[in-house]
Amino acid sequence: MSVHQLLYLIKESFRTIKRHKGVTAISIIIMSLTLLILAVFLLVTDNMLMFMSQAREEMRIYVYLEDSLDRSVIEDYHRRILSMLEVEQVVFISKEEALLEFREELGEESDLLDALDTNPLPASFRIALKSAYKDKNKIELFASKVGGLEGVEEVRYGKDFLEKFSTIMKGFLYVDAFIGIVVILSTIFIISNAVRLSVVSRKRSIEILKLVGATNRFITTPFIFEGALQGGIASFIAMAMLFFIFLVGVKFLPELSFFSPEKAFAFILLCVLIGSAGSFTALRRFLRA
Amino acid sequence: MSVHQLLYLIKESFRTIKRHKGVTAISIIIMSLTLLILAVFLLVTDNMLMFMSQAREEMRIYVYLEDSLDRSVIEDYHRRILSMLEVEQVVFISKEEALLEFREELGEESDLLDALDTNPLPASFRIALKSAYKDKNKIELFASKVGGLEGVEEVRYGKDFLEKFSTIMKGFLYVDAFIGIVVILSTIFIISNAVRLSVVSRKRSIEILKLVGATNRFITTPFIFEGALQGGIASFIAMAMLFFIFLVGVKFLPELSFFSPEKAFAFILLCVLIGSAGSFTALRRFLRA
Amino acid sequence: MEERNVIGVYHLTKKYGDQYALKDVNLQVGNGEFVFLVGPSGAGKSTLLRLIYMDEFPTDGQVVAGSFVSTTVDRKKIPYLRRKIGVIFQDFKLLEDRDVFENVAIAMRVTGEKSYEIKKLVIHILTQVGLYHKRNDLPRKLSGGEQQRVAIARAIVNRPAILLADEPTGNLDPDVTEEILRLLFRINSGGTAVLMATHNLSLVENFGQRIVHLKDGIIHEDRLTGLGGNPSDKLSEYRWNRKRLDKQETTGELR
Amino acid sequence: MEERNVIGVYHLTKKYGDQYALKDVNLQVGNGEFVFLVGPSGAGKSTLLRLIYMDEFPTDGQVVAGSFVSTTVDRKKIPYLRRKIGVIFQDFKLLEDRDVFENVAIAMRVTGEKSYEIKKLVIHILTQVGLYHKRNDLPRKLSGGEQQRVAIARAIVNRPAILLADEPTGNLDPDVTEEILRLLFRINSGGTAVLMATHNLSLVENFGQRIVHLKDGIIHEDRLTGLGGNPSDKLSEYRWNRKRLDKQETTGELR
Ligand SMILES: Nc1ncnc2c1ncn2[C@@H]1O[C@H](COP(=O)(O)OP(=O)(O)OP(=O)(O)O)[C@@H](O)[C@H]1O
Ligand SMILES: Nc1ncnc2c1ncn2[C@@H]1O[C@H](COP(=O)(O)OP(=O)(O)OP(=O)(O)O)[C@@H](O)[C@H]1O
Ligand SMILES: [Mg+2]
Ligand SMILES: [Mg+2]
Repeated sequence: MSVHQLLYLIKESFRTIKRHKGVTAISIIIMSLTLLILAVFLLVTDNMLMFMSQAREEMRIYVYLEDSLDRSVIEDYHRRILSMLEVEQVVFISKEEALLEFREELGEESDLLDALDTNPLPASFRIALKSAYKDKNKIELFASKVGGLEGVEEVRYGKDFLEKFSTIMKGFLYVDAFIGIVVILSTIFIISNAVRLSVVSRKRSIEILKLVGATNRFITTPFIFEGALQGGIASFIAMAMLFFIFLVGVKFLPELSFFSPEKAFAFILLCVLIGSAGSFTALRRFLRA
Repeated sequence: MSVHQLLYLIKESFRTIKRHKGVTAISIIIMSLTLLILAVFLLVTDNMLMFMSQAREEMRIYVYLEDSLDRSVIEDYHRRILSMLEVEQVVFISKEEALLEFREELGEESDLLDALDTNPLPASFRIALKSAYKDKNKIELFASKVGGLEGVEEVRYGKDFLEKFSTIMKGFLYVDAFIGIVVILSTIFIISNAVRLSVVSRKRSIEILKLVGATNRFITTPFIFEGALQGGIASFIAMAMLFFIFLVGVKFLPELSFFSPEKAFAFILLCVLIGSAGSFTALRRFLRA
Repeated sequence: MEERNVIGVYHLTKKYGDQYALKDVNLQVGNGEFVFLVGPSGAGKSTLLRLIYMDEFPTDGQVVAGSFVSTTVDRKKIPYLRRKIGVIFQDFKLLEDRDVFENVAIAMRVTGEKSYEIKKLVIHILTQVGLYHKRNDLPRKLSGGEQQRVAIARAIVNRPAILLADEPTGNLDPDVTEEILRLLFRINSGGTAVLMATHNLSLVENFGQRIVHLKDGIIHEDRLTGLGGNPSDKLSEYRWNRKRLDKQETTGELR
Repeated sequence: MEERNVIGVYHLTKKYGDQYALKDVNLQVGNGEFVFLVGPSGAGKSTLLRLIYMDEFPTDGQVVAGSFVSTTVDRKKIPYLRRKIGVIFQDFKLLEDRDVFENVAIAMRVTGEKSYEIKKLVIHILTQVGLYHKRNDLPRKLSGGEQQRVAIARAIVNRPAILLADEPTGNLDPDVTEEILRLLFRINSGGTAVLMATHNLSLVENFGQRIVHLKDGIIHEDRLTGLGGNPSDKLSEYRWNRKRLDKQETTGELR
């Protein structure tokens, strides 16, 4: 393809957009709205995943110590646990600190602790594991290892909660993935069909171009360029609308966070690809027939 | 319009669908997928609202009684409270029952109650209000009324929780309404544009029909019939797909429930209307020009 | 006098942008009259017809077709005008997604005619234009001349009061042309007024009738063939053409 | 001998369904020859042309156009054939969304010609067909004859080796028809072979050339007007044609 021709074809795609203002506008709006729905889905998923990883992040293992244990032994244990491969951080919590924390936890009902004569709570280590070891089986292994230490009363890590949490999360992931597949497929389908209808509406032009000696490349180039442009514009609009929605939503759920710039950029890039690929496949079928 | 003509026009809409199989199929698929997204949104909202009303349903007011109170007084209070306008149900919880419940609540950590010598928990009434009185202000009024009784130590109804819950729910409702508006508008827009593109693709035919003396009604009738048919088929498909998704989702969230048959039927009816209205408005603009 | 004219064009002007397509045109076509409209490409023939079937409206002046007056017509009533006017469009305007039968039948469908009536008449007219065997084909499968004959059939199937024919024989060979012409004459003798735009001068001369000559949007001449007239104008040209054609046909040189 | 023919049609048969549109047709058109293709509506003229520019392929037999052979051609190479063949389509086939200039220019755009070259040539050709003043209008704003001239301009702007003209003057008045004919002859004398389907018999006789008569898909006759001549002897035919054309041009008989 000569430079003249390429320049002509690029100009041509802009001219086509201008000529078919109405159809182009309709198809960009359809695309933006569909992409907005996709983007809402992605943002919700993104936040959910972040929440989950944060919950994992905050997971702690409690090692309860017998009251009889010597301070020097406790310090030795502290060092030993800290040097273990799996461990990220260890905090020692004395009996008094434990009681204070418990009082806080009870909140309004803390007054019933006033009835206590002695402090029934044990001292403990609060251990944060490295991410790589936050697996149910690895935690269990670690727990039994630490539990074997002399003078350790009990190791707790919310086994029940952990199991329940991971079931719920698995459920969420399944449902989310299912909806995700539906939404993503719908998006691709709706976009490529919007593009296809615009190809169909220019069927006669395409036939005539073929009759006057245009190669397939000559015919497809402006369409692909147009598709990419439409995809880019539509995804940009969708992102902008999503950001607006986010600004409203964040007032009620301050924990929400928006896409990172990289993710937003990747989204737009992907839509440019979907747009041009949509044009291309719609045309290919068409040019063969 | 004569009967002959009406019969012809109905036959004609079926014939048109047959003739334009491809475009019809594409537009039904676009519509079903869009409607599926809408239906997913509606189902999630429906379940959330049900969850919220259930939470409201389960809200209880606790009236803590001084240990010194006589059994006969308690029984008198029980009757008096039960006869109050706002009250649906009253349950008396003795000191022993309270301790048992607390033990259950603490779960793994319940062993620390073993250190208690006396039972520090008071006896109480657990009161369920009638729905109409589950308003923040009315609850407060009721609480102060009951709190005025001789020998009532305290009235608790999770004021903090209630406030937090209602903020979150308000937040959810706002975000949901916002997303809802986006999704509903998108749906209507996408559907009416899919229809519009099919009108545009038959622009020449419409012009010719006008030139040979067809009235606007003659031209619009088959389109409206077609739009209604497409809307009906697409929404039926969307419902079927949603039900399938629901069957998967309910495995992980057994609390989920599907639309009632009336709601599902209303949805399909609405889509029939949207389909025909879409055709109608698309054509009206077109026939004027 | 008004009653006798089915088409009345008074001081008609049509501008596109600042170009005149028609300029102060006056023309009356009587009930049952047959008028040829000739003139070079771009003279305004099709524009005049478009104004008569009220697809467009005058920039100035007035068009009367049947009982419809362009300046006062209710746009919702235009379909009823169209049912009284049969139009053979220069570019045929066939419905691409319906077969030949339906393309002709549609002109009756819109009036709410009964199906068996439609069937009877459409089959009759298709036989007349020689396309009965193509009745189930889509327009794109037809040759140019066949498409033109479908357009003709559709325009006359209703036996309209007015027939506007825009270059109806441009894609037809002389034999078929004559047949079609005869058909139009038959319809005309049944009371339909015919206004036919054409370039086929030999045709005009052969079937000498009233001829309206349009040029640059102005009526140049409105006369009867074979009658009087200045030899310096087009008349001698027409005669010459006709003689040549006659000679060719009689000697059978072409076959 | 093969080299001298730019179009070769050998035992060509084309069936639609079980209807023959063409039946065992044989026809050779020499380099730079001018051939009229006549025959009644539905004879198969347009079908023959479609097979030559390879929009369709034979049911049986073979078509050779330039160096492209229908039985062996690579479909991806067909655009290059189309650039060597100018076609004036019976239904014009103009691009509805582009103006007159672009409709003509597109035939050069596809070849990757430089913009200023395109501009120069398109303006030249539009002037020749009398449409320079309409260069910025969309096709739907043109009269039937104007549209036809745009189609003609597009077909010849590339100075193709072969020109296929399907009823190119059906919407043109005699004056413009003669002008267009002269244009086609000029292009022909520049070396382009022309195959022109037409119903306009007076035209054929006036500009007597080789005439191929098609009827019901069969070649009925292949002869030179006014001259008995052996149709298989292309050479004498050429000479004779050239002489006639030269004479016409020098004596100015056409006006
Ligand atoms: N919609 C339009 N917009 C602008 N100009 C137009 C429009 N329609 C017609 N014209 C111009 O008006 C003039 C008359 O056109 P018209 O179609 O009436 O010619 P005609 O006599 O039918 O010619 P032909 O014999 O070639 O069909 C032409 O120059 C044409 O370009
Ligand atoms: N795609 C097609 N499918 C079926 N039949 C066709 C198709 N194309 C052409 N025909 C038929 O083949 C025959 C020849 O058609 P063709 O267009 O070649 O005629 P023609 O000589 O060009 O006639 P005209 O002068 O009317 O244009 C006609 O009877 C036509 O109906
Ligand atoms: Mg015209
Ligand atoms: Mg033809």
